[in-house]
Amino acid sequence: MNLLDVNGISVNYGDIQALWNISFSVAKGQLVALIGANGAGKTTTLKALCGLIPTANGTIHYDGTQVTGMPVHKVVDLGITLVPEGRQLFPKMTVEENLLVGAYLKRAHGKRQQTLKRIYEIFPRLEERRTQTAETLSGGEQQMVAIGRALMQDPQVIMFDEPSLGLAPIMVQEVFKVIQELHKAGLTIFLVEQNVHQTLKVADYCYVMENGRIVGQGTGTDLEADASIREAYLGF
Amino acid sequence: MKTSRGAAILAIITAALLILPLVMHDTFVLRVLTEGIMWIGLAIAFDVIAGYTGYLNFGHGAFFGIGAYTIGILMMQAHLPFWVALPLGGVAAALTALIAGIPTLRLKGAYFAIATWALSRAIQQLALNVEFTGGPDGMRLEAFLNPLFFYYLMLITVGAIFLVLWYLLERAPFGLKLKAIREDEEGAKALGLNPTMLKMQSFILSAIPTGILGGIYAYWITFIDPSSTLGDLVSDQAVVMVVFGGMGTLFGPALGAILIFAFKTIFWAYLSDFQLLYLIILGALIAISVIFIPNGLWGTLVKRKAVARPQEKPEPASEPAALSAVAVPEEGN
Amino acid sequence: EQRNFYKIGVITELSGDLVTGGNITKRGYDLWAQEVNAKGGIEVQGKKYQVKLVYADAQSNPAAGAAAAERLITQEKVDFILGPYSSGVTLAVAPVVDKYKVPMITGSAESPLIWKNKFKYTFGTIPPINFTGATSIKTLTELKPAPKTIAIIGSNDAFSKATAEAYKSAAEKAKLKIVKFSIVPSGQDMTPLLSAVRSMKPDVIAFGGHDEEHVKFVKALKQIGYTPKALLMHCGITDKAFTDAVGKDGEQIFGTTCWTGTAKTKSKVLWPTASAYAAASQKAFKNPGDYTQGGCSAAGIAFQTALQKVGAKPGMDEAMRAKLVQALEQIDVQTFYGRVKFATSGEFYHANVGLDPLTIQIQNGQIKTVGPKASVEAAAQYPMKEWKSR
Amino acid sequence: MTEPILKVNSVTKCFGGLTAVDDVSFSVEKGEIVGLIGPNGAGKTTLFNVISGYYAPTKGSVVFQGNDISGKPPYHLAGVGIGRTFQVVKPFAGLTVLENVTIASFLKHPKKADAERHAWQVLETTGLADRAHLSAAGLTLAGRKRLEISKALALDPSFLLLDEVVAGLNPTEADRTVELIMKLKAQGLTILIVEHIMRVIMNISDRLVVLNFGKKIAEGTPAEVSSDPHVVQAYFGEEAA
Amino acid sequence: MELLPQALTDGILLGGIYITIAIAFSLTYGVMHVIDFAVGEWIMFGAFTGYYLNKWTGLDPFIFLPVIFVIYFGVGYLVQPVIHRVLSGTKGNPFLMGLVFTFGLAIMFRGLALTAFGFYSNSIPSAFSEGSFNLESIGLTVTIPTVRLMGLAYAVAITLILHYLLKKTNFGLGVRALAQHKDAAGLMGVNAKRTGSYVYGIYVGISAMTGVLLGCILSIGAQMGNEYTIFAFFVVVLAGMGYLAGVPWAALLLGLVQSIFMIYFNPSHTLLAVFVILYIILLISPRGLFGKGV
Ligand SMILES: Nc1ncnc2c1ncn2[C@@H]1O[C@H](COP(=O)(O)OP(=O)(O)OP(=O)(O)O)[C@@H](O)[C@H]1O
Ligand SMILES: Nc1ncnc2c1ncn2[C@@H]1O[C@H](COP(=O)(O)OP(=O)(O)OP(=O)(O)O)[C@@H](O)[C@H]1O
Ligand SMILES: [Mg+2]
Ligand SMILES: [Mg+2]
Repeated sequence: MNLLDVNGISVNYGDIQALWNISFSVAKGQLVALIGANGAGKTTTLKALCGLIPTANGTIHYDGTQVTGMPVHKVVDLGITLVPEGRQLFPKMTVEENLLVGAYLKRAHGKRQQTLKRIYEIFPRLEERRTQTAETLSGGEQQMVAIGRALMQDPQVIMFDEPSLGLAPIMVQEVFKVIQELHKAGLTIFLVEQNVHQTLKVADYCYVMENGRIVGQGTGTDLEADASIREAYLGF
Repeated sequence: MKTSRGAAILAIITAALLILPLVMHDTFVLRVLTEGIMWIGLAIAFDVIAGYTGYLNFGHGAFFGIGAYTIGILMMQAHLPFWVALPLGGVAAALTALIAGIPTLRLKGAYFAIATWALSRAIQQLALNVEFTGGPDGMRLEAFLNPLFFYYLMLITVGAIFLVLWYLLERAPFGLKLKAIREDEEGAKALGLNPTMLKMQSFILSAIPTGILGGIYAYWITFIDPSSTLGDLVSDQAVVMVVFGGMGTLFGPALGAILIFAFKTIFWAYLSDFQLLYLIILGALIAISVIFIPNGLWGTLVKRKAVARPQEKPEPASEPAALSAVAVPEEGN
Repeated sequence: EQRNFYKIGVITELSGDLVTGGNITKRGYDLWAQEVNAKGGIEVQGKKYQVKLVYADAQSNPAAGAAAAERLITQEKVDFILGPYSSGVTLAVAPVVDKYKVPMITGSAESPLIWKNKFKYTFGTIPPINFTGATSIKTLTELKPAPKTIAIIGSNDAFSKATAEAYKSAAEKAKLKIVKFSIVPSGQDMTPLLSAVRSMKPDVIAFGGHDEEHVKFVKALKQIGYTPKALLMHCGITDKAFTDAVGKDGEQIFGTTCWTGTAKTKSKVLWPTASAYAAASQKAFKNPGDYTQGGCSAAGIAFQTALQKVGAKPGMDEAMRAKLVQALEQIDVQTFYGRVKFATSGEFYHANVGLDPLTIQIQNGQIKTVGPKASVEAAAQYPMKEWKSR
Repeated sequence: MTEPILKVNSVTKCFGGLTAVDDVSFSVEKGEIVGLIGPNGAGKTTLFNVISGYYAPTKGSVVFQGNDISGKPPYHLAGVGIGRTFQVVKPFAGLTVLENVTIASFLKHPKKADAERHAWQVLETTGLADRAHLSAAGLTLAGRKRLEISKALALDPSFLLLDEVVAGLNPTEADRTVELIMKLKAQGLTILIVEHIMRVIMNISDRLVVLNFGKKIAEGTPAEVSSDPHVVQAYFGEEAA
Repeated sequence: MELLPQALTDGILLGGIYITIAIAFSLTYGVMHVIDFAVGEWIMFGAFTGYYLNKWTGLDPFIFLPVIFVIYFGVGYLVQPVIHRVLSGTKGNPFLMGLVFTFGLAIMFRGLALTAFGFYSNSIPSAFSEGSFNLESIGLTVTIPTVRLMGLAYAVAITLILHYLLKKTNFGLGVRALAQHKDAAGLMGVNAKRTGSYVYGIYVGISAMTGVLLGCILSIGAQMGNEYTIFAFFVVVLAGMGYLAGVPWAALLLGLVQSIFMIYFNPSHTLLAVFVILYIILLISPRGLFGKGV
């Protein structure tokens, strides 16, 4: 059964059309990736999915509920969340406060102490820095907070927007490891990445995007075998 | 207005203003024009620090008042002739800017706005409390009520201010450097710009013409007191004119000054029974213009033209990777 | 210009900080014009001419005042001008009317500064505060048991400061001991200062300020629980709005003025008595009017009298206006407001020195004259009742 | 061998109780590209800020071309030939691309016309010339990163600090940036670069300096460093080993 | 020295007034990043509403405080979307636009008030403005006016309630998140529009209640707003803009400076002293007394 069903959505920024009739779906429990060049429209897709920007046409269904046009705070309440590009932390709040905001929603509020503990287990570094304000964290630390904050929402689907951006190799592995663990734990994951190598390795299914359109799809191995994809996205 | 057509229009307006008094002898109209021109000068001088440099000076009126009082004191107590006193008004304003700027220009955004406001209030209180300003009674200057003299003096002064500022801000590197400070002070440092210095220069550059205009005002109106010359009037009007006209340009504030002043004057002269309505309309006008023309009139007009120009296809922005918030269209519409 | 009515410019503060005072002057001028026109106009050489007021807002700003004068004179071609509420605006307007040789009477500005400048074309119906201030101090010193100490506070604006200084010099002359003399920034809460004053236990507290400050002052005194034997304010308290605002706390406060609605004046021009004027004002504005408003109406009467005297018809030329000024310098007329006579030399040049300053006190919500002796309506109530036992 | 162009002598930088850079020393020879790597939060950007004058070192000193420059303000350092980019790109958003670069050109070309001409040259080099008249705010991430480099280059620096100018770019874009960097090296520029993308940093650097928890843990050629067990453990993880 | 206890008391009570003026104002700045020039006008509207309610019903104005809060909460709730629109504009400088927008509002409100309420000053009578406490029984010559004490109590209560709301409730967490990053707050489930409206409503409501209080302690008038706007700004800047916990201290400091200056120095220099002190503090600590402003 598909948890997320996107059907022919388009998005415009003023006069510029950024997405053209995008359709795809994510089944429950899957790790689906979306790859594509800079400016292909990946971030735009994610924003449209969670209601941060309006769609011009098409529909988005989450778990059978029509979420098109729903404001973002309602969408996330349904159990779908985004770890945004550039982390977007609350800069003046401490690490711990940032995490606690994650449990703002009623449904997550009750078990927030437990979740917090779990997150500190996953990222011990955050526990060390729990009273430091987010703006003074290094890039990698910030990424950990962003992921932790999303987990605090107790979501069913997590969407990641380039989580490995600016991370040291060891952290990149770390992040991918976390993503895989979350996947194993039963979460549905929608991953947008530039780090195509790694992504194709972990993804169950993959969409390729170019100039606002989906131009290819398949399993990791399928795509890795595809010569044009290799050339365009794997480089070197 | 880079084109020669713009320059031509400007030249025609200037010429018209220069010969106007020769064909028209209405002293009231001359007075209104004199004041209108003064406001153009005040608005563009304000825009140097506010629009080009990004520091909203809510104490702009203090420079005006300092200029006015300098001329008043020098003429009435030191018995200096007007022409000697006038430049000293500019000097006094420059000194004030220097002393006030050292600490305040370290402040950012709202802090700067409010600190400068506090400073102007402090100067007003000072004028109320010392002897040589006449305290709350104010000060009367020798009446020299020659409308032509003041009209031409104002026209030439503001014309000169305009040219100097235009050269410095639009032609010379200085203006671009200020804009760099406005956009990102920290980043500008890496490019060899000394923000402290540039801000100070721009503050002083904004103060000098304001002080000189204050001096002319004092001699022209013949009476100055703390509440009228050191009050909020000049700052408030300058803000409104500049925002309405369009910040960070010279033509915008000039346009804003002309329109707001004209609106005000027409209301004042011919709809005098509706003064309170005037407040309501002015307030509403400001609020509405902020909503619908956030770039000001000039900014909006010029933008229109730019969009109409075909050769440049604007490239869409992508999200910055920083923590900075990028505005997103309203949810749900 | 040929007209069959007098076109009269009015420059006053209809907006800005001084809007309250400006509107009071407007009432005075309006009431005069209304009354004149109701009587068919001003009769000059057997013909009656209506009057028409043209307003120009001085916006509480001297520059706007000067521009207003220029406009009224050159564009509206007014015959003469009724002047601003505040001294500041008057000081900017006066040189302009001098330049164009158009006479102006202000019904309100009472800072001594104007008259020191000796503007030829500017007159005022309200005596300057340094002329009126002494009377009430004198009245107070005649009370039994005579007060011995006084604290004087003035707000830091031209008029209020002059008031405080007038009280100070009068107190010095009357040998009252001045335990405190302070000028305070306008509009501030004065409680701490009054706490300090309280510790000195002065018999009299005198205060010069504007309407809003009067209210604050009374409330502050009451809040700290100090009742001096006498509390002296100024003319502002004669406006009904003051008693409306402070209610019973206004009781027994003294004030300085030169006119009240019950003043014993007799006149042949327009209103026969002060109370007739007060009644007319009550009818028009639901407010009996205070001495500023009265002064403004009296300004109109002064013009009216001078016009009749020189036979100046509407559309006066410069020579006629010069004659009008001469006539003004000479008039000595009894009005509902009292005697109007402008000084022609000295520090009160062109200010009205025909009036007798009055000491008033608020008794049962009414303004009662309690001094000087010749004008007394009611005995002064003294010492003041404790705030608490009201 | 000549005197190194940059010497970092026992630099320590503390924020309150936190020591972000801890007693780090290394030097950069004229004409080389030195890569500065290390886990997130190791102190790389902080060190850049110290070298470029944004922070004064808590201890230690920075010597550039024989002069002690520690604590000198950034605009002074720009004047002596140090150009830098920012990890979080900072275009002057309200200005055009050309204006952005012209501002930097003023340093060596005080006349506006000269500065503009120079800015055009820089934009040609960095491949932004076709977007010169666009608002800087309208650039894509790749464009902005390139603009960062353009601004630093417009200073005509002898020494360039590049903070993650490749991060976030797709392989094609990344390749073009690497090309650009190599071209600059060929022109004689000395470069200190921070980057996490291994295939970039390993390829272009002559030497690497590795930071961890603010301390220098290794220094050497890419080959040496990548076989250093400390570095592998702290930075690359098992996989790259 | 005999006067010192009274000087301190007066200063603290005055400080209490400043707290009420500034605290909610600081909150809106912190959350919405708007410097509301109309703060004094909200106070003025509240004061007149209290005045008329008292006149019509004859009941003590303190009883109306909740009513006034509710009315003005509603007003603020409705006005906020417009301000939101101005601030989220992508053109121009939103900070400045917000400032100028509310500046326009303030002018308009002043004009409306002069039209509707006239130009006379007035006062709101209250049973509490009658009495005062005396501390002579404990050997201090200190008088505490009841109404001012009520003002201080109100200030403390508002401060505590706001503090509790922001720091201890989930709503407060959402508000703080919204203050720092609007999009991210949305992703956390915070309803930006509604939360913003609540905050602005709370601010307008508190300001209006403050107006009633000021009307009881001091005076009211259509042009009263400006002076309070100035003090609201100064307190908030002194506290560090948007730093709520700093407001009470900054307000008390300002009150004490005024009181001590009036009593021990030349009273006519009081405001000069206030401005100079504000100025000096900003020099030393550009982001307010505690360096924690945003
Ligand atoms: N706020 C905006 N206004 C105008 N255009 C925009 C805006 N945001 C994105 N775009 C444009 O929409 C297109 C898609 O951008 P998007 O950010 O979704 O790409 P992306 O695939 O996430 O790229 P990247 O890998 O650089 O993050 C791009 O051409 C971009 O320039
Ligand atoms: N202004 C500051 N105040 C307090 N701590 C800071 C400040 N700037 C940086 N830090 C801390 O110093 C450490 C080093 O940060 P720095 O930004 O230099 O790391 P980095 O090596 O550049 O990391 P990344 O690769 O993620 O960009 C981090 O732990 C960070 O939290
Ligand atoms: Mg993206
Ligand atoms: Mg870094």
